[in-house]
Amino acid sequence: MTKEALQQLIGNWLPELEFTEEESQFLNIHVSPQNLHTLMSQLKSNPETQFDYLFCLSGVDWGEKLGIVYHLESTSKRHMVVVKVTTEDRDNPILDTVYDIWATAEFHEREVFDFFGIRFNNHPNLKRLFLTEDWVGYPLRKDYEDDVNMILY
Amino acid sequence: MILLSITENIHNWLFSIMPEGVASIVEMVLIAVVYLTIFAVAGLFLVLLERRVAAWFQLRIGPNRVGFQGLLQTMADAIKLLTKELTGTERADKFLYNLAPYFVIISALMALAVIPFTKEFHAFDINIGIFFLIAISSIGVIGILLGGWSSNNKFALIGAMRSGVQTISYELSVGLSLLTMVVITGTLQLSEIIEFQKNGWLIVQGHIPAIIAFMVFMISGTAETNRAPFDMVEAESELGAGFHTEYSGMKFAYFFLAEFINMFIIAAIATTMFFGGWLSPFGITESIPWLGVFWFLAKTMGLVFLMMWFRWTFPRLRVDQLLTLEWKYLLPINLVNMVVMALIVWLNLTIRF
Amino acid sequence: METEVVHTNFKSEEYFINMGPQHPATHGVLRLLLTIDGEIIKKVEPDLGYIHRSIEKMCERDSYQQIVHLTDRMDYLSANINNEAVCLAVENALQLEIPERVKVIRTIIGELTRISSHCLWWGVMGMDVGALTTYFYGFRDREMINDIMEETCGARLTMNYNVPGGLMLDIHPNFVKRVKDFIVHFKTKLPEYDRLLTGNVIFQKRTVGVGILSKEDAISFGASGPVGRASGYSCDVRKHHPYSAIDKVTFNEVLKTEGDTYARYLVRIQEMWESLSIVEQLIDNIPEGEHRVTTNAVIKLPKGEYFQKVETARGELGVYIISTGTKSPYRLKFRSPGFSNLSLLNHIAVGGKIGDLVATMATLDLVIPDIDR
Amino acid sequence: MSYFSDIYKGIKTLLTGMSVTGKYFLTSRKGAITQQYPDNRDTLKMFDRFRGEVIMPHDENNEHRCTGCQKCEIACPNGTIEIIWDRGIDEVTGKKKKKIDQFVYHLSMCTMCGLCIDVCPTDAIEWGQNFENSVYDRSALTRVLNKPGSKLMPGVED
Repeated sequence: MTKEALQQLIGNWLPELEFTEEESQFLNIHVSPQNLHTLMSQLKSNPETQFDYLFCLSGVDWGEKLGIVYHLESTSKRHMVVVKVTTEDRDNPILDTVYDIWATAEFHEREVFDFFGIRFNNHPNLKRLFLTEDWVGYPLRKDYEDDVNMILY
Repeated sequence: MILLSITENIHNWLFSIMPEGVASIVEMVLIAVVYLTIFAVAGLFLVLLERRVAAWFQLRIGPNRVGFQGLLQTMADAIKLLTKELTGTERADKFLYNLAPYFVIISALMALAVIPFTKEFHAFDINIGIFFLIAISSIGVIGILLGGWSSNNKFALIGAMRSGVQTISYELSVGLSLLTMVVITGTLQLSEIIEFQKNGWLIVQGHIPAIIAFMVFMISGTAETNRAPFDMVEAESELGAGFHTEYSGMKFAYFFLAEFINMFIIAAIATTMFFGGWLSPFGITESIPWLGVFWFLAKTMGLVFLMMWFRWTFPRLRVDQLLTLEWKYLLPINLVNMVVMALIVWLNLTIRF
Repeated sequence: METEVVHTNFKSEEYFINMGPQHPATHGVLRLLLTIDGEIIKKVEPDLGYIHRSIEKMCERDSYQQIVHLTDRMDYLSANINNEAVCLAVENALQLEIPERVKVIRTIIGELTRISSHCLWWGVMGMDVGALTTYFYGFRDREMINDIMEETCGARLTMNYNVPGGLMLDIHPNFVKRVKDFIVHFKTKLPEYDRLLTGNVIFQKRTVGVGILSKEDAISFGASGPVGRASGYSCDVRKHHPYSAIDKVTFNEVLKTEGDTYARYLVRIQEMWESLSIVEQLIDNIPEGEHRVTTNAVIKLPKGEYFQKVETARGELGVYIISTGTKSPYRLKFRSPGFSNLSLLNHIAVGGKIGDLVATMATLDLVIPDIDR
Repeated sequence: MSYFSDIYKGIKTLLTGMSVTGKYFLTSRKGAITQQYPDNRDTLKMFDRFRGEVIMPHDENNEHRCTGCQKCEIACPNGTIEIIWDRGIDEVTGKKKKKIDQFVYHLSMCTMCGLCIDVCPTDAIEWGQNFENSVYDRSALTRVLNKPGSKLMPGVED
């Protein structure tokens, strides 16, 4: 399916979706945190999209917002799409898990929690994956400061 | 011959200077000391042999630094192990923990007593020789169980439990395959079994069932000594080091040495039971009896090499497959084989020269 | 009441053991927290981070040339392919025209890297199931590739041979001859691998039917590379999103449907044959030309987001770059194949024995720096 | 019947495996793939591109080619290279010119990525093939690459 057809199709599901294509080779869908899970399960289960392969889940610190970028691919139809979700709450960011849709998200979300501090609702085992339990702060955030291992720009 | 006359002289001299009871006790102690020394050293050289053979299988060179061609390598290792600190776990059962290595090494050395190297070089020729061997060789597992259990380590415990399972199963095959051969010889005494083979080695006399029995014996013997492909007990990729995880220094060396002496014993039993012990092939050196030691050792080393070949070629079985192999394959084959052997003996179908 | 007493007396108890961080079967500093009942595995919980270096954070301060050398240290067994991924992402973003020669050399070296990685995996796989000799045979053949790499790239493991815009140096004059020698040598040795291990009855008993991963689960868990392909999931990036010179050659994507440990093993052995044939097709046809196009000393990617996938020896490596137009990326994420493959370990190892876990883990072919990054 | 064919096949595959190792055992004399490292030091030659350490070649007049442009220092991802420089008077032209005082190379921080050598405009530094880099004291890994009293080769401009 082409990008336009995808945009046409997915745009009908939820009215609030924003589509962008500039600065990226994929179709980007911006979704609000409330509708994230609905959209994702729709993307997976809809027979015309069938995005059954979540090949990348990255947390991004956009400065003011924290967000997650989902890269999805359909193994049968071979089209790709990028879903972006952001939250403005930097102190206590909470998003829905997509673990029940793609099992690989369990580890990826733990990684995001570890480095960005984004919590996931309904995640089965949300705890630090790489860092120790008593680690303070979330290292991949832009405002993270470490006096011992300083990163010089 | 010189050797034999020396033992004769010592025997006479001992009996001339002290009362008979004391003399025989002193003689036994002397023999024990000699045996222990010889086999402690022989065990070390077996370790060296294993390392060199493994290296040759694996396109390596192997230890060649200490002494000529690395001949003193394992001596140096043993001395190093002697000087090492004996560590242990905090809440280990100290008594059993310390006891276990001795159990293993003593049971291994005890079995050596009945092995006939030649007619004269045979420390303890009892009429239930094979029975004694089977009995003694199964004591060693108690040491392994104790060591694994008492060292308060889960990996060691798993290893020990596996060892128990393994030995209990394979004990049966070892015994039955030897019994198959006893059907031909009609005696349990090792020297008589060898005398019996003057008309042809038992593996020739018993032809097909004997070959099957030999194969079963080698498989279960390898399992009995906990060597690959049956090294479930140590299984370094699964359990780290298995039952001897927590042992260090000389205690570890005892376990290590016992493994190699056990390997020697299994090969020696096979030599005695299937390949005519000290008898030379076609009786070519019958007139020189002391060459029997050479023939015995040559045959044994051949079988030891076979076991090393197994070890460096095969992957390891899983613990349940180990039991499947024993109970589904080896045991039924063994039982049928024994009946076949009995029939062959009864119908006089054995091959004799 | 009485039955309950009996029950408590003979209750089988689950207990924990720590496999790793120092354990022969975990191939690095991976710690598995196993819940086992006797020998049966009830739960596997990986504990990661023992060599986490936060490469993604380091990338946020490095220039694009410098990022390439960090990727050597991720999946060190397919270092060249990792380099290639970053370089391709940067080149695509800059819309650089890369000479054909570079593409062909990159593909040859990438496939050689894959063979070398699979050789090491084969040796270690044998060692994990208890056949120690395989290790040396695998390393013998890997050593030849390492020598080729050393002569051309200057290093054996962390080559850093690709740079954005091409290759750091042209190939060594001996390169073609050595690669041809290797092809001849390896064609005689690969059947030996089969005779020594693949056909062995013990090995088959250990692997057939162990650790079964269905196709649906493979996709859901994001399995890629040989792990995914053994489950019948066609996930070869080289087929679906060809890069470099891979579209110039013909090769088969090895697919198996069983999804067990043995299938994963066979896929890798088959892949070595395929890689060998790719190298064979290309080695005589390296076009003449430049080995590098000049780029600015300071590379600034246009503002935007870039994603590049490549097929490493372990599976699909994704490089996701968010650029704001400065000399270093705003955010760089590596989608590493090992990370996703590790996440399915719990799913396929439960119910097996400790020996099964070890065999299964060996065929997942985990490289811990790849997971920890 | 499959019971017996299983046994037969099993034994056959085992013997095939043993024949492979057995063949290598017999040819082991010439087949060792390992190296007797400290013994073969004299014959051991590394490839000419081998990245052992960064060196700065000097010619017979004790002159090097480093102009002190510091491109390598910027290219290095790990801060391995530190160039201490000052302004000197060029002997030929009499103008003030940048000139290195010390080219400090921290081998302990070097990842052998080759970016410094790649970026050097005057080929002042190159790879040395020495791989025996272990020392007893960590400070010995910090080296000054330009020899004492050395100066810039005439005619080298960046």
